[in-house]
Amino acid sequence: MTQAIALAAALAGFWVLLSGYWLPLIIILGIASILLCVYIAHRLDVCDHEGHPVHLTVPGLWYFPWLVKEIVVSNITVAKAILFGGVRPQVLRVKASQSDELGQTVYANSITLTPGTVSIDVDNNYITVHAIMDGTADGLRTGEMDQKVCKLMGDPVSESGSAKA
Amino acid sequence: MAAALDIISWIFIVGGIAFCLIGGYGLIKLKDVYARLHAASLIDTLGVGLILVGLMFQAGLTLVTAKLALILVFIFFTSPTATHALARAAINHDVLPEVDTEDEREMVRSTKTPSEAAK
Amino acid sequence: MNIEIITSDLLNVATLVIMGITGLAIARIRNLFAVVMLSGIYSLMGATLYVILDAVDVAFTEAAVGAGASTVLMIGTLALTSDREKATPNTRAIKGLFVCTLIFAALVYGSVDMPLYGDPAAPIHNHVAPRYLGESMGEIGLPNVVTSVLASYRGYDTMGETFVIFTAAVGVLTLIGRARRKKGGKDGGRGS
Amino acid sequence: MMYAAAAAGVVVTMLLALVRALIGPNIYNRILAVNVFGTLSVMLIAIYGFVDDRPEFLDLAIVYALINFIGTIAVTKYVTFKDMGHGDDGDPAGDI
Repeated sequence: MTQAIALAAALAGFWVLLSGYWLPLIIILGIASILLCVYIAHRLDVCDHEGHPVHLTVPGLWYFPWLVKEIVVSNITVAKAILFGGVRPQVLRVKASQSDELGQTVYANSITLTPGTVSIDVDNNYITVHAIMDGTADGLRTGEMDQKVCKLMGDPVSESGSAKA
Repeated sequence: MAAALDIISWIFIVGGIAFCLIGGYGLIKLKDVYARLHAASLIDTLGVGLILVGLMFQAGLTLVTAKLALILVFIFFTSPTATHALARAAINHDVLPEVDTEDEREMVRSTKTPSEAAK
Repeated sequence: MNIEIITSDLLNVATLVIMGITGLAIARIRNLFAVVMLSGIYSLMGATLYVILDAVDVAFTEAAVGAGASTVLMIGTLALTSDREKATPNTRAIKGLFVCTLIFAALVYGSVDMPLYGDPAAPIHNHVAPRYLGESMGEIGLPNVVTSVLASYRGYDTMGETFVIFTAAVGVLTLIGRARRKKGGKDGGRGS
Repeated sequence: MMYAAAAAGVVVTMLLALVRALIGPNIYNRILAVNVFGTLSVMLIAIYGFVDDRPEFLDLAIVYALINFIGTIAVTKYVTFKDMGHGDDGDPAGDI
């Protein structure tokens, strides 16, 4: 139910953002389409804690700035590698110690969003990653991002290093 | 104040353009499709991000800034999914990344989905 | 001339150049997957050009149908057929070139009579357009003029168009869906 | 002036992506190039809105961003499974 309300609120915000009008006719049309969308989402069963993770909003405030910092740093690393050489493609497998699929998806997407690493497969709590050079791969081998995502999801953080291969 | 905002916004936009161009150069220069994925993600993250933030500084606190932020959020959430889907599609069709060791090649092969591997 | 106009003009030229390169490549490349991908690029560029020419509603349609839906449909078609183009004999190419040149010349001849771009005295700006622009807000109550023209002034027309497009979409989906269905009858996939 | 420079940078990057789409060599390179090209079109339209001082074109840019994503996913899905949504029977791979 929380998720449905959050979805409706997000859709309402989107509507206001795109229209910017406050005429009665337009507002009624807007409310009707929002209700229709929420109903369809409910019928499709996508309105759950995976499809609309509102519970991550507050922890996300800590996670996203860190992720943006990572993205900036690895952008510069990869840009240097493209311009001045140093490209050494490699494949590695890292442990995803999150307890559920949502956490692993967040982790895999964070890996892909960071330039220099692309997650190419998620299987049995391990993520196969293609990295373009040593610098970006080493960042994953230490398992720092893994633990950050665990913290975001509220999972217990394991202290052991998480790299394999 | 306005001049300072202007300068900041131009620094962002020029930075974004620089990352776009480097990413585009990487698309041409790098050796295989997996390496090029990284060049493309240069464009998708900082290239787009810096340009949009620069435009936000130009627009000030208006509806336009909110829309730019919305585009930024969309691209940030969708681009990793698209990249991952592309990598998966390539691997399932036996386009394997150029890597140094046989170990790594085996690791890639083992990620193929069962139905495709059986064919 | 101010900088905005020069920039717009240069963007016009740049988009046209990219579209030209893409078009030539589409004509020359034999790999049909590549052709489909390039036609996606062509549509995106065309849509950008429509934005620059101020035809925002057409740009919406071009982006959604040209770059989105038709790419997917063409890839679907390729999966049912082959992705190599058969070589055509050269004589036909010359005939085709002749026909294309003729049509091109006729179109250019036709465009000589057209009013200048943005000319306020052009007939199209003096018929129903002033009424749409001036009174549609009071008559219909929608802030977007294009929407009130499509959905209200020409409502029946639009309804007919929508039926035609819907029927076409259903037809295409039926064709693609049936040909790929497994013998078991029920599809085990999870849907997209 | 700077908007013009920004637009020029985006157009040059578009040309680079177009070259990648032209030389291939395989379908994945081309899909990647088209994806990048779509992202760049979004940027070009956003910048053009500022050039022309009518940022309401951003609505269009939002729609492009979404279409580009859906298009890429649909094409990769199709190339992977040669099949629109109907996976093989109980195919565990249908989850992209």
